[in-house]
Amino acid sequence: MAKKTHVATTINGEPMEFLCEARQSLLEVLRDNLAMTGSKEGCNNGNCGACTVLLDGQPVDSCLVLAVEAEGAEITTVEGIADDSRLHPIQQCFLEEAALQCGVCTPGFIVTAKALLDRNPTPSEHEIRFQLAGNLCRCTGYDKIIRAVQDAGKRMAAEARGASTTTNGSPARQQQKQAT
Amino acid sequence: MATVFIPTQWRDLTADVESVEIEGATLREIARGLEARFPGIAERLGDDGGIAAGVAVSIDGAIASRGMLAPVGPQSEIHFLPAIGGG
Amino acid sequence: MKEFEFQSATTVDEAVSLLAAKGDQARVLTGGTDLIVQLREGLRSADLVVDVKKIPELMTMSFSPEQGLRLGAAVPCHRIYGDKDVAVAYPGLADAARIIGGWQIQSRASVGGNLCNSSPAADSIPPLVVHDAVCHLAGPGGRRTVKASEFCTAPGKNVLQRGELLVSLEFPPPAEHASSAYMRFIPRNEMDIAVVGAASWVQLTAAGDTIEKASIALAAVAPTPLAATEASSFLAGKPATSETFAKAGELASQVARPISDKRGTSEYRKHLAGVLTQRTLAIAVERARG
Amino acid sequence: MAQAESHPRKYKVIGTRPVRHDGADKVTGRAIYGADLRLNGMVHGKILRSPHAHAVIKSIDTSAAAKLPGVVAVTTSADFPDLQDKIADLGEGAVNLAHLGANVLAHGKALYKGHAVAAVAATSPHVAQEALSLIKVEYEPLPAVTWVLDAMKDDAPLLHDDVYTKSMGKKADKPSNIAAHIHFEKGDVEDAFAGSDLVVEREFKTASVHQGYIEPHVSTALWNQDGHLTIWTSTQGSFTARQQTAELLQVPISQVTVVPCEIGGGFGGKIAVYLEPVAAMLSRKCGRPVKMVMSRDEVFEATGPTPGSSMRVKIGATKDGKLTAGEAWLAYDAGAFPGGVIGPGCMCVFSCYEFPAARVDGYDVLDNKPKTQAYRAPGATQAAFACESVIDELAEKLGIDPIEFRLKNAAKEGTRRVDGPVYPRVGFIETLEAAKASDHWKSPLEGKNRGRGIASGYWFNIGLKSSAAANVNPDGTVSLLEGSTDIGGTRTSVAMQLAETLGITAEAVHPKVVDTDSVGYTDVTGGSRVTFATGLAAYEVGRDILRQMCERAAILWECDAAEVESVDGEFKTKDKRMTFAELAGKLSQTGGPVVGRATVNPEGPTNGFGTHIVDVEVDPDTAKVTVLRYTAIQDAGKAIHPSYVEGQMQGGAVQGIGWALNEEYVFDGEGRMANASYLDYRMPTALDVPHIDTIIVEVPNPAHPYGVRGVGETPIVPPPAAMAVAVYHATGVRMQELPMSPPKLWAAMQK
Repeated sequence: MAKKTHVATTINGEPMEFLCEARQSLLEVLRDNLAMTGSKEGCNNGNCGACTVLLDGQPVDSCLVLAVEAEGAEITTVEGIADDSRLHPIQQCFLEEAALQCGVCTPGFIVTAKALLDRNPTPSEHEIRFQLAGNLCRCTGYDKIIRAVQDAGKRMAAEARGASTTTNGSPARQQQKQAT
Repeated sequence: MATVFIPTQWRDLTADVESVEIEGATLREIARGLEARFPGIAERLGDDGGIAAGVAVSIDGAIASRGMLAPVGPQSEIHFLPAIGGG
Repeated sequence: MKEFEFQSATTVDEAVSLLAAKGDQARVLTGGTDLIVQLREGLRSADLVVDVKKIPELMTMSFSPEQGLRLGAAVPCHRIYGDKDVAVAYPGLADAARIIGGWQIQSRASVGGNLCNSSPAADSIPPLVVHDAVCHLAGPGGRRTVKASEFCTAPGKNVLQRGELLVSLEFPPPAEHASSAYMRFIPRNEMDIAVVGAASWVQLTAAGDTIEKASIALAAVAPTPLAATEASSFLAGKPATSETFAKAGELASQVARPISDKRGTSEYRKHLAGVLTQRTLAIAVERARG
Repeated sequence: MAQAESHPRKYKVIGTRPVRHDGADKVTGRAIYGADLRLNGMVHGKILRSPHAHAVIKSIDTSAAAKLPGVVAVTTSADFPDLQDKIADLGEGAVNLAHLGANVLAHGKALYKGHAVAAVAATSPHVAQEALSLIKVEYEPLPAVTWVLDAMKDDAPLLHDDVYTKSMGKKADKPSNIAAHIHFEKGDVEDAFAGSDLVVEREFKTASVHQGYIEPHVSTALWNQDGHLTIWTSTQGSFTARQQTAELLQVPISQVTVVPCEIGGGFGGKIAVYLEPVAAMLSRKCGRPVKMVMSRDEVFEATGPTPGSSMRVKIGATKDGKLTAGEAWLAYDAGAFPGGVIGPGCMCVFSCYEFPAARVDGYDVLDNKPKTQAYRAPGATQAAFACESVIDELAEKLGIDPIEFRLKNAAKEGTRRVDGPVYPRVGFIETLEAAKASDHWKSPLEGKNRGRGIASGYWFNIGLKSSAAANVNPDGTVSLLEGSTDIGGTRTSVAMQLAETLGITAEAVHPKVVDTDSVGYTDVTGGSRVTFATGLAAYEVGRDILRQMCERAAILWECDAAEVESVDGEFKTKDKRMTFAELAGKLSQTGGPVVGRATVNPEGPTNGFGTHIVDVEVDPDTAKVTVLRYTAIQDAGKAIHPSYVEGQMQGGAVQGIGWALNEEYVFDGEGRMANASYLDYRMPTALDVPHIDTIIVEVPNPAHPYGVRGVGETPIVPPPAAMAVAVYHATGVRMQELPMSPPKLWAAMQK
């Protein structure tokens, strides 16, 4: 048996420990050791983005990160994007705007889009295309993905404005939760 | 009688006849009629009572799904085509 | 992937002694975007992988207009173009950092790693060459420096000796009326390896109409990144016009000695070397004028 | 009961855009794709592949691999039954099982780089990978051939000594790499060319391209100790996967269950089995579930691609723009085994136009590439590139607007195709009219180095068999079981047709794609057939349910069933009415549950035409092509879920743009693929394309109750031709080769 290393990390806000071999990628450990199969393997060499996760807030191809490198890191995967009771606006827009067909690239797009919109909720079409160029989609021709990301950004900005002008748990916020 | 269009690659058996009128209520009967007029054609069309791999039969523009049991109407138009699939 | 041992070093000395002990079966891990692929595909092998991202010196990026830039060898690309001052002072470097892979790759890949991978097509090496960057190496025998232009020796090969580690890259302070640009040609708009890459650095006279000094370097036209010295020296004292750029492009094209492969033909690459030289000169001049 | 209205004028569900039923699972990462499956005791299989493009396999020694700790099973083709000359009808077409088996694991000869030679199962994928390096294979390399015209030469390396050229059932007398010759002829072609005012003849070639689905092939098999084999897989057709696997293993079909997992794209490339029989054999040997996942390079080197081609097209016309004659000579490679996609290529090459006389010759040619597979409108894209390029050149030389030229000659109801059949009502003219009226076509294109291109394309809808069943739940919802694996939202487009039929909402139908034991036989998700044929099955299921529910209402109302009518989700007699949900809640009082079922095998031909317009700009120095604007127009018959129809049009257009510009298999001197990665295969990224505007034309299909025409495939047909025309207008160079990659276009521009 190959030697295993103990790694302590935080995944989607929860402290998580695992044992892994040095040669195992973060993607492999997420999927095989931790049963978090939302991150997909499309190429295993950093050219498709289907395995994108946030590592300390930065989008990375988890196939190109050794799991042992995650010691002490904060990781966000597609499983950690939605709230307990509702989808994230990006996920909601992907559904409403039919921005997925087979859906296997979708987790990667959603995670990268979140990284983008968290930094800039109103990116131009070109900015979205540029920042999402590391994520390949073969089904949609990208059209609806770009539109969904753009619309999600607008919703996020509106929600942020709403949150800053109403107190937490206000009726407006409650209603919005129910509506989605 | 149904009109049967002979594929160009079978016309070596039909002395270049391009289409014929054949009586028959099913494709099997049409095939028998064809074989009677142009010996050897049945072997090209099929084997063991079925339609040969790679050959599709179009009856009135529809691809026959019942093989040799496909019904043929009195005014039907029959073509033999390469079988196709899709992506 | 074959089994290997993983160590995370926290000091340069620790990394050097780990590397020295295993020799050519030890590999340095920075962003991993080349190394992990190579290990997985059996293109390189390793018994030991040494992560150097916990060594502060390798993760530090410090810049001042007086001192210039000290870039830790493991600093990921996104930090380079994400730092306004650095991006303005070394625009050719920022150009390259912004187009290495996609965003996910830029979160991990470092210029130091790009240099040590020593691909002839590496995007960041021509900017290092035209910016006169100096490599600071640490090894069992102590520290030494090597000019970035002399670092690569053959495809995938470089001057690093057994146990030696690239610690940082040092860039001279930005000069007055000077700027740079990097461009590459790829068939798509992202996510490709350069068919040809070109970096230009120019310093103009105060009036901004004449080139005082220039430096041009090319990628993917020779076994190692190539300084186009004829074109560079030709430019000194010439008016900063499109005619001048075109002539420099011709000279750059002449020194290119590319191969034909899946990414382009030799003839096409020679042609592109000229086109990209012209284009990067025009951008660098534009930027130098402010 | 009253007849359900077969053409309701106003639809309630059809034409709306509900959120897809499987959507939440797919945006949260919960959906289970093939690779996401985990079973207790599962081990991992890997395949050893040939490093040579063509070689005799003299021996395989697996003993050292078998001894590696962690290895639980090893297999080669020697473990499989001998299948000489068996032909199996797989619904979508017949297949020679010996060839299929030899593709799955090589028999005596490796026929392409990446051809599977042996397989190992081990406790981890890494151990399995290590074990592969311990298998000793002795090869005797043979000369390889990867270009279709080279493979047709008399002195070409022969791939098989038992393949003879077949011509519609007629077999040649000596072995050849030319596996089939197809010939169609209509009218007196020579005479017709002689009577033409203008004839244009051009030669074209295209490279092999891959379907490029993001999810690699994956299968998990468990050969249980009771002899039952269960396969979880990513497939376009669970029933065809079951049949192929059963045939290759020579076990009864009832002994195999195929459970379709979510599928990450297919485009025609996930119909043939690759891993399923191998995983099954490994599982039989080790008694544990065996999971096998291909790496991306394996996907490129051992699956797909679609053919490279050499084509010659000659077309004549009169001065006033009427087509007189056509002649096409098409050679497509089939890869290592016969049965490429030349048939539909021949049927589609002239299918957009009315030709008084025409002749088509097509050749299915073996060479040392992976066995070619269908790719979205298989064979039609290459043919359209050739035909549409010549059509554009004719229009230009005649001084006629390209849309007007097409309108003068457009195929329409009654047009006799070159291959014989006559078109029913089709919508080609309507797509041309929509193109003419589009904002894109009416907006002038300004600027240097820019050009606009237009081209049209055609694809069939195959019918084939679909089954479905549905249970009415007491709360008024309906659970729909279907067998069509859902690649692009078809659960929803099928469920919507059931909802429309029942008069309930799309959300009130809960569609599930189930395994081969749980629904009637259903053919592949392909041939643009699911929304058409499985949708028809859902409609029939709905009719069956309504008939039964009318009977139940009659029981409740103590009247005759014939007095009960069902309209818009209500059941009524002259004086009583009840909603679908109300009646559903009372089913237990009237005899128990209602289950609707249907199986269909529509033969009615449907045909999809599309016309695309594209603007490009070509960098005069680098020859790089930038797509500025794109509009895709297509006859969808009736768009069930317009967003997913648009999605098909947009996705197909972008695949076509990739085919036009950069995608290709590059081979080295020894016939090995040199660019087997996404990095160097270069599919379009988000940054490489603009928004793809869509115009859906609706000319209802007379053979479907809601007028559906399948839309999946046609959108990939026009783009390469449209792009080539646009590049011509930007540069003055007519490219007759795909891809029009920068080095090739630049070289052409230098001439």
